[in-house]
Amino acid sequence: MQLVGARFTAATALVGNDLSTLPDFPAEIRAPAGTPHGVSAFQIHFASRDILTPGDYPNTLVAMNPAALSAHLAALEQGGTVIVNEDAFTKGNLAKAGYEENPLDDGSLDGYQLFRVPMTTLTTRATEDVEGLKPAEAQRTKNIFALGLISWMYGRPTESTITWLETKFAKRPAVRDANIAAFKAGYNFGETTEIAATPVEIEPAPLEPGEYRNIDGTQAMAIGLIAASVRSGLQMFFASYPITPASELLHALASRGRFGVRTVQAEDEIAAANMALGAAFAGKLGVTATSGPGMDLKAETIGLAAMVELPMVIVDVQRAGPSTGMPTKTEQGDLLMAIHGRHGENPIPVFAPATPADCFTVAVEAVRTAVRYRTPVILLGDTFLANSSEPWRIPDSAGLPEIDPDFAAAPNTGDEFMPYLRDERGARPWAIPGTPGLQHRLGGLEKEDGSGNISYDPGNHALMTELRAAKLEKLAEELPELEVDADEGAELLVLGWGSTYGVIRAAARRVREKDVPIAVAHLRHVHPLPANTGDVVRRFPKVLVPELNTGQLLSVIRSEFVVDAIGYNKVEGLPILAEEMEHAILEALS
Amino acid sequence: MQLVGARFTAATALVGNDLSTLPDFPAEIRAPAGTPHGVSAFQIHFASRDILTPGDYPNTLVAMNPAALSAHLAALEQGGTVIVNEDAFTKGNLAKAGYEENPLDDGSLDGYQLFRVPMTTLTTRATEDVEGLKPAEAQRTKNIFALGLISWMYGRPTESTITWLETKFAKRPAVRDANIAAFKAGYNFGETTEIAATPVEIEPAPLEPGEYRNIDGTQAMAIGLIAASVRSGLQMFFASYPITPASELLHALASRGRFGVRTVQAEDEIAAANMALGAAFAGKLGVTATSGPGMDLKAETIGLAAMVELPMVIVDVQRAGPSTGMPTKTEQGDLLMAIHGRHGENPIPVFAPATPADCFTVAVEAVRTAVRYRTPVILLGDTFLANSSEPWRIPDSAGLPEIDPDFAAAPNTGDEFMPYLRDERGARPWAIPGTPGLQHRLGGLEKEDGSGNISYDPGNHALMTELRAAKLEKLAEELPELEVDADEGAELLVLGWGSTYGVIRAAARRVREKDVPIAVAHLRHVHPLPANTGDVVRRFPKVLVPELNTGQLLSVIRSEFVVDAIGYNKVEGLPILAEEMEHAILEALS
Amino acid sequence: MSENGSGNGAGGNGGALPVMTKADFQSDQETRWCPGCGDYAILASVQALMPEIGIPPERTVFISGIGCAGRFVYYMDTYGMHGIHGRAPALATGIAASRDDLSVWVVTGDGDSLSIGGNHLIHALRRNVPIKILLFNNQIYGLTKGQYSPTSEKGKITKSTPFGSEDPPFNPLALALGAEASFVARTVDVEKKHVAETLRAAAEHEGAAFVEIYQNCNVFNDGAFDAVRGKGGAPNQIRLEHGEPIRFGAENERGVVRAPDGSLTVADIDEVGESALVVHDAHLENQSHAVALARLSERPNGPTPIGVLRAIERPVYGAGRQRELSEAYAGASMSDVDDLLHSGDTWTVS
Amino acid sequence: MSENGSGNGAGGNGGALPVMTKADFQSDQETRWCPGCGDYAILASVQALMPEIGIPPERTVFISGIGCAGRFVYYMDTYGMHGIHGRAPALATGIAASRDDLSVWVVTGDGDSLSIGGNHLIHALRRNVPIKILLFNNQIYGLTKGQYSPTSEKGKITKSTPFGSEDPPFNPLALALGAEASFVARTVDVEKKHVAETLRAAAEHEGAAFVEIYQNCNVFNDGAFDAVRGKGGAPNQIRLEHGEPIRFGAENERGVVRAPDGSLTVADIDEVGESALVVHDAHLENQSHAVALARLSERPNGPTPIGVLRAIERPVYGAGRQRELSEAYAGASMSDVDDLLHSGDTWTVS
Ligand SMILES: Cc1ncc(C[n+]2csc(CCOP(=O)(O)OP(=O)(O)O)c2C)c(N)n1
Ligand SMILES: Cc1ncc(C[n+]2csc(CCOP(=O)(O)OP(=O)(O)O)c2C)c(N)n1
Ligand code: SF4
Ligand code: SF4
Ligand SMILES: [Mg+2]
Ligand SMILES: [Mg+2]
Repeated sequence: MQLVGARFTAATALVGNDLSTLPDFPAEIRAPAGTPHGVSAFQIHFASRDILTPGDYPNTLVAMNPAALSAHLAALEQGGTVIVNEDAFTKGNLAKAGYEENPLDDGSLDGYQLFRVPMTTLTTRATEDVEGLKPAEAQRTKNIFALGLISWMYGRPTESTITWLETKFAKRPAVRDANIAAFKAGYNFGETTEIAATPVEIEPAPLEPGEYRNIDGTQAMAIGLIAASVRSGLQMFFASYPITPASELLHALASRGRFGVRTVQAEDEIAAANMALGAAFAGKLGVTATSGPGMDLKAETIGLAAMVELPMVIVDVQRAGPSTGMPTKTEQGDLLMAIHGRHGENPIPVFAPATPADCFTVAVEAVRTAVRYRTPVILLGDTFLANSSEPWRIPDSAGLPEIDPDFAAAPNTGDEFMPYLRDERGARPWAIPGTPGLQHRLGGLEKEDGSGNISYDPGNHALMTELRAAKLEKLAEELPELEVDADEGAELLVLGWGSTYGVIRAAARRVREKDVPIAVAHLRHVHPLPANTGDVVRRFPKVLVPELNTGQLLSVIRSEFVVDAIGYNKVEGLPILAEEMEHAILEALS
Repeated sequence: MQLVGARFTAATALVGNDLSTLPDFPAEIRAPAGTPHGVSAFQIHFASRDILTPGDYPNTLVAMNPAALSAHLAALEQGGTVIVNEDAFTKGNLAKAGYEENPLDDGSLDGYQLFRVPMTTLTTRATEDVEGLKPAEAQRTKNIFALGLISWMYGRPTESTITWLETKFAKRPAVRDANIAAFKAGYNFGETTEIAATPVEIEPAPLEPGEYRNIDGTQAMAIGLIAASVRSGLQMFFASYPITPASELLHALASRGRFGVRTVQAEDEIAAANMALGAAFAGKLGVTATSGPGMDLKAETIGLAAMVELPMVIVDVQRAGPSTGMPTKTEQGDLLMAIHGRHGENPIPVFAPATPADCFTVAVEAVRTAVRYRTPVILLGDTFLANSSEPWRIPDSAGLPEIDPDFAAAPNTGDEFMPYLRDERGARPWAIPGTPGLQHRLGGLEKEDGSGNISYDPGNHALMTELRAAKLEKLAEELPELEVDADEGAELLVLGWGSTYGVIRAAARRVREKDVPIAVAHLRHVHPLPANTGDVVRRFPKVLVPELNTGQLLSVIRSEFVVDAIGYNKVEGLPILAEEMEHAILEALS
Repeated sequence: MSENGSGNGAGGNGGALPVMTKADFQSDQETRWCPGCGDYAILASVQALMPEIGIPPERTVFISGIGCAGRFVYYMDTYGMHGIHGRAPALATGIAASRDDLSVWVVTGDGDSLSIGGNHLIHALRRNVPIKILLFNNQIYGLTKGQYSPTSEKGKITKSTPFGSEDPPFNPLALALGAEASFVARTVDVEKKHVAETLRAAAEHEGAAFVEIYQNCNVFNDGAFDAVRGKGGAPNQIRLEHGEPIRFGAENERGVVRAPDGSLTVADIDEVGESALVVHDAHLENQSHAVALARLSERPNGPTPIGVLRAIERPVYGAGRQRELSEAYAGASMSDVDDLLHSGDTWTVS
Repeated sequence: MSENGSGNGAGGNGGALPVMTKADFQSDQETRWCPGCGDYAILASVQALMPEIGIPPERTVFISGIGCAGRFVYYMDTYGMHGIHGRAPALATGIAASRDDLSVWVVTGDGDSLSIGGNHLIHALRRNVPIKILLFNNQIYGLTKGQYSPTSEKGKITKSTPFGSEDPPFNPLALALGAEASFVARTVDVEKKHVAETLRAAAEHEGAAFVEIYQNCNVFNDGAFDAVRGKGGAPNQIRLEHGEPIRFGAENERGVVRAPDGSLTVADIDEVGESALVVHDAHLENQSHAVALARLSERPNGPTPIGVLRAIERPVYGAGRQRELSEAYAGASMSDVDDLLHSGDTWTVS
């Protein structure tokens, strides 16, 4: 693609052709096509042996000033990462570059992952203690700061770069120290402010005709929730407490006032969940979003939501590790917590989008399910899905499923209102404040079937436990069947869920190119499982479940269907590579 | 037993021989042997068709004044329930009854479940609005108040009793209303103040020689924790937030200053868990206790404890239902939450005592495991175990296992201290503040193997995830093997865990009396499972897993060993009855 | 009704009010508190007050946490939710911030709101969410059978503190003021008239209202408020009236004066003279006066201010904003969604 | 050292102190804050102060929550734990209440301690746990890339509030006072000497010390404290000295006087005269004076008090009790356990 410019020249800021001597830094760093001397921008192009997703080309534009941005943005792939030196976006520079509005603020970069970094200030400060450094030299270290930042984002080791700087500037101690300081400052800035890399989604499938855009998982989920809100007639109330990487969803929705989206930054995750639940009681679309640590905190409230049987959506953007872990890295470690992470018998649906764009579809589904079944629904995304992007054939909103709040308007038993009288799906009436005659009280104590009054009756507790579980059984029947893409005589089924979709598909293609028959299926509904899941897994002698955890879906499949499925598990905070997946498949077959 | 006194006579306060006409109240209510006229106490003796545990005789003494208590306490089974009219324990009455100290305060009732209820005040207040009621009549309703309270405790329906009162006092409206008011007041008092019934443990096994005492699960656990504290040289720091039924453990430990037990009533469960963890860091035996809703809240902190690998014990006294549920009832609904209820891969041991007395043994084991493996350990009790009691052959403290804190005292790598250098069990050094030269920092971010420094290295994360899991694998090997009590040619293994031990054993006896061969095994270590568990379950064509939930251990067994085990599940807030269990076993065999 | 919305449920309350009675607010559930519990008196006062306030049951919402106090919601024939322990203010915020046509009340206990729920309480007050928070302070944990609470006196002997509690209590009013509360008041369960007046003022206040109600738990903490409750306690009740000199006592013979350090103290009027009495001003922007009042008595053992300490106007959380958004939402159509879907750079594959 | 234990780690600190240097408190970890972050200055001051305080590194413990501020613990060569978000005061309570021979410090951010951690903060202060709480207030969420915090000004525009935040901030000192804090102070990151003095006072205080440190986040909230920070800000710093009349300004030409309603205001000395100046008393039992000071400036945009607002003696949580228990424990043997095992009614089966 035209992105790949002329080899970075000695003239350019970023230490020119010595770059080849920069060890352990597989990225080739190039000047954008037609860069003037004294380059003011550079682009990172990772060789495919490198990280994240196989054969993909995360493209990052580092723009040291507005001119550089205007000159090269067009060339950058949609959804790519734009890192700007915020300090350089002054009125003057903007004018020079022909910007009337500041592109960092006017939303024109919405399609990209934008990082505004005051590089001038930071490098100046980082180098101010270096003895005998000339201001000009200090300034020039900006790019090394950027290199440090990128090293963090793409998980490059730092030692070798530092040694390289040491040797390179051996004769000029001041410059050496300044560059090393700038490099570290850039790297640490990434860690300190929890900046995450933005992989771009792997090879897009052959494209069907239609209108396309590039979209990342965060934007897709935000738009999906908005579409569901408008479609349902339920105004959205989104309460959340910031946490990497889920904060991005809060940011994405906070500016959607046009669609009546009410966002609240709560005092903590417990409050956020309760606010969303309160809004649901009030007749709104209550949504909350967080990541692992916040999910722990929401557990008790989600349990209450399941008990009072109100619609609510909880988004968990999974991040790596237990406890604080590795906040900017990806993992699928929260599946079993989503299913079992509340005391008592507390079943609720758990959905997991397969690709960035799929976040749109699954978000709509989650809302629809929450409303139809009067239940909280957990949406399991992850860092990889949230940040990565893919070309998306824009759906026609007319095609969206109907979502009917079906508010209760009148008594349902003579002139009595029974808040726990259920419909054929097992869903109870949703009567909202303001509706005369339907006043009722909900709560976490076990309730009497029908009336919803407090009940300690043993039989009633057994019955209510059953009825709450029955809703999921009903849902399982309603879910789209699990589709299998199986070759003639396939011995092995590769069963995935969530963000491993792309790499499993890529690996399957590679395996098939070797004429090895296999079957692939992907779960977007992980709890309950689609009704035909058992039949599918039993059809194949071998079942391989690849996951970014130590085998969570695997344990569900084994216990549900008593099949001796095996897992392929990677717990490194990084997605699975196509090579790794391919190898695992062939391994499992041998 | 000598408890069973003469039939309650017409002379007695509690509506005398009309009792037989009291429907739906299976308890026979008897005057204690040798009760004077105008009985001032009565005892409840449940027919075995009734509740809780088969063939057992929960005995409850209701003492309306000190005299009654002194007269009849001796006759009451140890660990039984004593309900007293607190108002009547005045200096005067105490003297009359020959008490120098108030028995309600001097600990002489420690062996019993004591409920102090100001019955005089409450009945007076409950009946004060009744028109034309004579004070004497009002007073006499005290016993009906008590009947109401007992009706709550033993889950008797109320309607029929009320109808019965209505008919009985039809001609005396004032007395009727007063009695009904008193009855309801008693019943509601039980519900409002979360008073739980106290079943007595089922048929004790044939007794080996030795010294015995009666003990309930709460006391046994308290003493077990204390024994482990003294044995280990680790002073106990017990932080907890009150919740039914776990509060009792806090109460039991709060008075044990003699053993240096520091109890703190924290502001909430999150704080309690953090205080216990902080104390552990400081070199104490950190313990916290709660029930379901509190477990949800502790999840994030338990996850941190697992990450910083410090010893800590978390007691979960399981209660019935999701959310607030039925706080005074029993269930085993928290098993999967205990195992999976934290985000990310966060494995920690989960132990579950089998009987009230076993709470002692398992508490000691939990502490030992926490210390040996530097890990939080979850102790899963339940309402039934906590409140019920059994005769206990008092163990010799000399027989208790050694518990060695093995504090780090010196650098472990040259003159460096590596806080994450592991021993053969995979346990890391426990260096406590005050130890010169071993200063180090712990935290929830992923740590570098050995040094414990923050690390985002992919390989390191995979390794640490493995090492944390490896500790449990090692533990599994160290655990006592799962014992099977199998008959020749047994087709069915009944595999239980926790408080179902007694009823499974009782049912097994019944089945064997019918010459049906079966096998029984009971898990006291539910995570990890003892190393031989797989061999055991695979030995039998059929495996039946009885649980007070919808099949939680069952799912573990099925997924671990891919065996088509089936469950027997009861979710009524009550223990399984021997009849039910027997029936389920025969069912499974047919 | 101020511009920035009242959030006291009067929204859309135009036209003639339906005639309502106490009965309209009584649910069919049997009240299950202990006989003699202070909660009964409060319930009766609230049920009697509601028709006067004039907001119909269907537009009134009661939210509670866990505790004896929490049972309150079941007895009101309004919309209600018995939430989880300590989270009622957050639950109520979700309702009040998304619906400004409702009157939202929170009923909570001293453990529920000051122990586990402290964070949500202070944030709801800081935000000035339009909810009326009734703190039933019995200085004990009732439902869990009598452990001490953050309002129990230091040294309190309970099941969890057999040797006496080690920690000094909160002063709920002082804490609320420290959390920027715009309305702070106190009343006493059995003082029906005073409870009604105080809650009416709370209902009329725009924004968050915090009302501490001394509530006797006659089973686990009987008599905790005797010094200021009932006949015996009347002389110790310092009844605050905005604009009036602060005086009290059996013959109104005592009053409140300001010390040089800015604090308030009690004095005999004979000694200090009428003119020395501090005149109560509940509308002061600066909190110093209200705090001095809250600190006048740390425990309800002597002269204790009751009534409205502070009631100031400040922007109501969510008001306005929610209306804007609702209008925007009402205007949003699926075709706007299509615009959103097609926003940013798009390209066509044919 | 008072009888009830100091909890400032001096316990067992008898005899000659080892000679310590700043280096003894510097860990080998590279500091990773943004260049120019106010945290660097605070770290330097603390590392310099520690040897003076004289408690060796091994008896010093730093506990933090999550946030940029939370990284502090990694840079101190003491015992330390980087806990989870908002829970540091509870974690520290477990340490301080079980070990009175340690000096326990908490480092927290405005989000960590006032948003998610509010409840633990107010309870630690109420209990008067012997911990020193350093609140690095940068009025923003730094680590999560710049959302507003409970100390950000209303209308703050951030990623999470593109139309401006709706809620007014806490006044951290007022909240701490409302929560019964026995020691309340404020200082400014770059004022090395003042930071040292203030933290030394905190270290010497027995019980919980709460210190708000204005900390510049030059990346997400640069200049938030310019009005009171650095050269330009000096004239607005109202430096409180116990026992001294409160005056400030470039030429000390301004001072603080008390208004009739008990509140404090700023005045020109020329106009009001020396005698009218309020003399600062940090030891007043009653909080009115301290609260009036805390309320003197709601935002750091004008004259703002710094230094120690309040430092009073009250019983230290856990002190004494822990010692008793430790002695009891030291005396307890397995044979006591046997007695316990055999307590209550027992019988023998032979
Ligand atoms: C998460 C959680 N922790 C603890 C409890 C147990 N609990 C219920 S109410 C309560 C405190 C009751 O005291 P208060 O709030 O003062 O209400 P009161 O009963 O005195 O009216 C406690 C500790 C619970 N239900 N949930
Ligand atoms: C339970 C939980 N929720 C949210 C987060 C994400 N998080 C980390 S630090 C932080 C706030 C940081 O702000 P502050 O406390 O002011 O510290 P600063 O970075 O400004 O020093 C948040 C929201 C988390 N780590 N854990
Ligand atoms: S325990 Fe106390 S507060 Fe609860 S209902 Fe009874 S008297 Fe009222
Ligand atoms: S983000 Fe702000 S607070 Fe955090 S390190 Fe950078 S400058 Fe400091
Ligand atoms: Mg209370
Ligand atoms: Mg901050």
